[in-house]
Amino acid sequence: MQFEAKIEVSPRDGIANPEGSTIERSLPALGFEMTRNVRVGKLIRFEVEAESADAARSLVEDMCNRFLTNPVIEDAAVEVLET
Amino acid sequence: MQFEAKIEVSPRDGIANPEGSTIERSLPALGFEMTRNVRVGKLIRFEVEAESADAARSLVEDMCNRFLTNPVIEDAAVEVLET
Amino acid sequence: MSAAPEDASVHRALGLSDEEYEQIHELLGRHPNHLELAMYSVMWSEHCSYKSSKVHLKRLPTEAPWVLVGPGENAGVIDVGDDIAVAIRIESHNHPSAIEPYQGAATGVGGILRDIFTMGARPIAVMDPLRFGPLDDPRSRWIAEGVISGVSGYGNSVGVPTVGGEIVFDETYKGNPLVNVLAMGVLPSERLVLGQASGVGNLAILLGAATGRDGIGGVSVLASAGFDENSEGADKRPSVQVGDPFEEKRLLEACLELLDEGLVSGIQDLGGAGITCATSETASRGGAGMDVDVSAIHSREEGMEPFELMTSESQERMLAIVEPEHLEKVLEISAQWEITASVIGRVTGNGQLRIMDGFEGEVLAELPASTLHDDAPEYNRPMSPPDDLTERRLRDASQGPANCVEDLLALVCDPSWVYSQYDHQLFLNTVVGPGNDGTLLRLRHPSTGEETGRGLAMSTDGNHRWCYVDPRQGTKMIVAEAVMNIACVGANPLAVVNCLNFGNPEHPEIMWQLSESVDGMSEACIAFNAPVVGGNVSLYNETNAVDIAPTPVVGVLGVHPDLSEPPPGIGLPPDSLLLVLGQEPESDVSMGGSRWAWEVGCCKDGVLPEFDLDHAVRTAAFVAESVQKQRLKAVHDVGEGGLAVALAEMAIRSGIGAKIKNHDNHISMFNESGGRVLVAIENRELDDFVKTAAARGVTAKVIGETGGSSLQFGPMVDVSLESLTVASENQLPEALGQGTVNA
Amino acid sequence: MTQRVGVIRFPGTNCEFDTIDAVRALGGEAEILWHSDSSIKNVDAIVIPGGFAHGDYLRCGAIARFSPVMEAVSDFALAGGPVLGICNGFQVLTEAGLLPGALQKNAGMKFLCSMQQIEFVSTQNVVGKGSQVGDCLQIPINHFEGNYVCSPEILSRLETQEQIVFRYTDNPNGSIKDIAGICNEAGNVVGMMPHPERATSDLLGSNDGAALIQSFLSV
Ligand SMILES: Nc1ncnc2c1ncn2[C@@H]1O[C@H](COP(=O)(O)OP(=O)(O)O)[C@@H](O)[C@H]1O
Ligand SMILES: [Mg+2]
Repeated sequence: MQFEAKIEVSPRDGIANPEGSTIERSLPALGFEMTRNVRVGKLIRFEVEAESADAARSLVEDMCNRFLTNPVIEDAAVEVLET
Repeated sequence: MQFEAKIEVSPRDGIANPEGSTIERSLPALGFEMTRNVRVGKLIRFEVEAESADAARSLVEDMCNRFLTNPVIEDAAVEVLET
Repeated sequence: MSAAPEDASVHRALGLSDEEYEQIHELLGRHPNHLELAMYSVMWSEHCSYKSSKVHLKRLPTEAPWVLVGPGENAGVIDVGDDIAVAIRIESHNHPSAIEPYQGAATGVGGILRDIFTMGARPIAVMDPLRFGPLDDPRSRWIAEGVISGVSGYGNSVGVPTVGGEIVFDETYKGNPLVNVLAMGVLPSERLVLGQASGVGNLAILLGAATGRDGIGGVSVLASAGFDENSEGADKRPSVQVGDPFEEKRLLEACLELLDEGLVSGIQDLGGAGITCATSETASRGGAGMDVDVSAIHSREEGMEPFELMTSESQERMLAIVEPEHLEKVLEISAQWEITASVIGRVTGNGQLRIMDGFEGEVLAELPASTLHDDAPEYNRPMSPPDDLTERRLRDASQGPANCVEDLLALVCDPSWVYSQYDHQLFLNTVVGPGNDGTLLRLRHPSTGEETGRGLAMSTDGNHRWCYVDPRQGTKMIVAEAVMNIACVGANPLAVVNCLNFGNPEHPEIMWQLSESVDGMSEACIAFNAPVVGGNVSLYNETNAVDIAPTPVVGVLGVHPDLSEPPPGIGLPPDSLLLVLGQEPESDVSMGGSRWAWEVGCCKDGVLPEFDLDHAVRTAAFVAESVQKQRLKAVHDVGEGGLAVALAEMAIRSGIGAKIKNHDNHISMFNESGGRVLVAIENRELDDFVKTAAARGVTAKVIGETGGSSLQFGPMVDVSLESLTVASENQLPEALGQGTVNA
Repeated sequence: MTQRVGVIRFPGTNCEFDTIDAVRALGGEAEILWHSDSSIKNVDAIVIPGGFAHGDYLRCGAIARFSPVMEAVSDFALAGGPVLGICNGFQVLTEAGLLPGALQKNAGMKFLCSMQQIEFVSTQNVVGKGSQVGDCLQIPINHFEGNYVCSPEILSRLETQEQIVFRYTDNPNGSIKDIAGICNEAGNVVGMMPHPERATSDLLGSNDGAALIQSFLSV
């Protein structure tokens, strides 16, 4: 079966997020004053072939842990949808 | 009111996504052969203060178009949740 | 292969005029089909065919005994001795950068690098002359930041150091930035390869990235059309290309390895007009023809039409011409570098370019390969000076509120915010990097790495103010400035490349500017004995029908004959004498075209100061000689902002000030009389130095001495180094890096 | 002193020949080790040089660390062999788990290429021989992701076990505790963001990197 995997990679709590802070710092100058706590992460999507939704999910989680994220600085949220 | 904005930025269809293709090329060597069409985008989250959900949404969309993305090459999906 | 006479809207939409269509009709002896029409339209575009500028470019001097390859190939190549050849080229990526600054600049760097390794050279340096709208315009800031990150992001990653450039902000570039990129590479002289296909039966192999729909029609739509507020937008957007420096790096290594192993007989990069250009150019240069199988092209998307495959400008691709017996080895090296390689063409003997669906399949297009280039139209467009030229020249540019201290503080600007984002040290060659006058690199043998004890120097220079006031003399002065910059690091010039950034060629005054500029460049290049070995023309630089000020940009390459010691640098030494070398400004020197007049005085007209080209030639030679003989303690040429800005830069660098006699009014401080160089020498050297200068026919005048913690002009003008340093360092960081909006 | 140094080349690496030049100029021998080979050919020491292995896509070093050669490098390191990761090489070593922590984007969100002063914090490692704690060196940096981060536990271990090798005297990138380079517990694996190979000639502005490479060649 075909699944669509979507992985949200976010900076871990407590780890500085230079990208987010830089955006946040520049917002007031651009007239966006009402925003706070900007965090920038990554969004990874792909199609995956697996026997079942469970199998797809565990495959994607394995990819996440071994390769797609670095647990020292990142957290991941995995979503797998049948297509 | 306080809202949580979440923006998914993805490369527009038809635009090359070198990062995604490079990841895709390296997956088989790691034993992940069943994946295709890898695309990497950005995930931006922040808190925003606005009068209403509509106001928050239009503020965030404005930020997206003018600042956070370049609509020429990127698509953005905006989500705004009350917190 | 016949096609019905078609309705004129098709060729017009493709940017071909009715006359051009008629010419194609005649060349083929029949009506072209849509694929053929698309191929002519991209190849006959201004960008690919130089149809408006060709007649003028012919007047440039292009020959010297050391020129191995002049204009017309992918890059110019010169012999620098010790069996080393240097390939150099400059190109513009102005229009793409206006729409997507990061990718526009990134793909500009990628494109110019391919021009260099196409010649068999390993690229070892990039330079990026950049011009943007004013810093107080948010969109201009957005463009500037995107472009700078694009150069940094692509150049650093592909692994070629960016060793110099320019950064200029002016109203004239609002909406139409100029993003020029120069690249230089070295190769063993014997390995020079040309982009040609010969040998019937040889294979054309497409290497690198998959072909996508990006950049379809980019040549005619993106590169040759001006912008106005309405058309800038949705319809052009899908044409943006995304650069992949990692693909380019692997492609570069793979191609150099193929050349090292002697496996290719011709090689050509894919740039404007994509596969159409590469296949027809290689074939017609080699006097051959080619069959191209569109179905063999590896593509990124499904269902691409032949015309899309043939005109796509997808980045990071090369075409190699290979004898069949080398095919296997070529595929092996490609695989090692993870480069996709497809055999897409076969060299034929009949001079025809045939596009086919399978080598035995249907013929989709057939035309004489050479007609795409050699028969491209050539226009001698009408030209005339602007109507108000005489009037403009009568205006006095020296008027305005002059406060010498404040003006000086406003005119100093440290560009390190830009170049500190560029790797400028890779390959361990950079003796003098960005932030000085010329860049100076160690010259080492490309295959053995052996040092020659000599150096390669480069500088890029342009000046739209001078060229707006007087395109002919202004261009002479920028060539002189570029040469003076490399003289300051001890080098003598060998060759020039140029990028002619002008407005709409359908405006007669633009063609006049271009023609004048070419003549000025010719005269200066002849005087400096530095032929033009390559260049690029970018026209239609306009926003809402307003043309940019004429902006020819030149890059000069030279050699330092004995690099045992680094040059003295620009920093002022303590307790020394300061001299100005070169032509002395007339007593009533004009401020026309000066930065002071444009940015402080607010008069853009007038005339340029008198300029003595021969004196500049002698001065450059004397400066280079003095640096080589290590007789100077500091040296810096005088350019934009005149004497005062040059001195300020020298003082800021070392933290040592100076006392200047006289020169205490805005005219003598900020005039931009050309061909001058500031030098510091020890007191006891004075007599001998002035004598040598005189013997070389160079005027040398003591103007003051170094020391102290401020810069003083006469008794009245006194600026502390601290305030100068703060003003200079803060200019860019205060404006850039603070967040920008794209609208 | 005829150390044979293996210099790893991934697709996208770009400082491999500079590193070789510097090693040779200081009397060592050097050869390229290709990333897809699984052997390190009996070299005496390994440098993972700077550059953009695999384009730095996903994360710097994330793809490179799966290259076949890295298994051999890991075995070599665990057996006590000298390994130096410079810039991108440092990033690869953290991704491979041979050094703790991670390198993220510079605090200023800009690539930085500039001369930087660094100070020796510990010399109990393969680049410290002949140097003193407190020695200051002028060595260029050239990176976008040089901002070292780690958990508080790891940080205190780095501090108590003298695993911080260098710190910046003027922190350019936001790195925690100004860290410019660290080593493993045994001191045989060092990762540093500054490029010592770029500081091996007065003509190029500094010769301070020579001491580090010399030390590396003599262990
Ligand atoms: N965009 C840029 N990229 C790299 N280096 C730059 C850039 N802009 C300016 N520089 C460097 O800053 C120095 C000063 O630039 P500029 O004032 O244009 O020099 P000059 O007036 O001597 O031609 C030069 O060394 C130049 O190479
Ligand atoms: Mg200069």
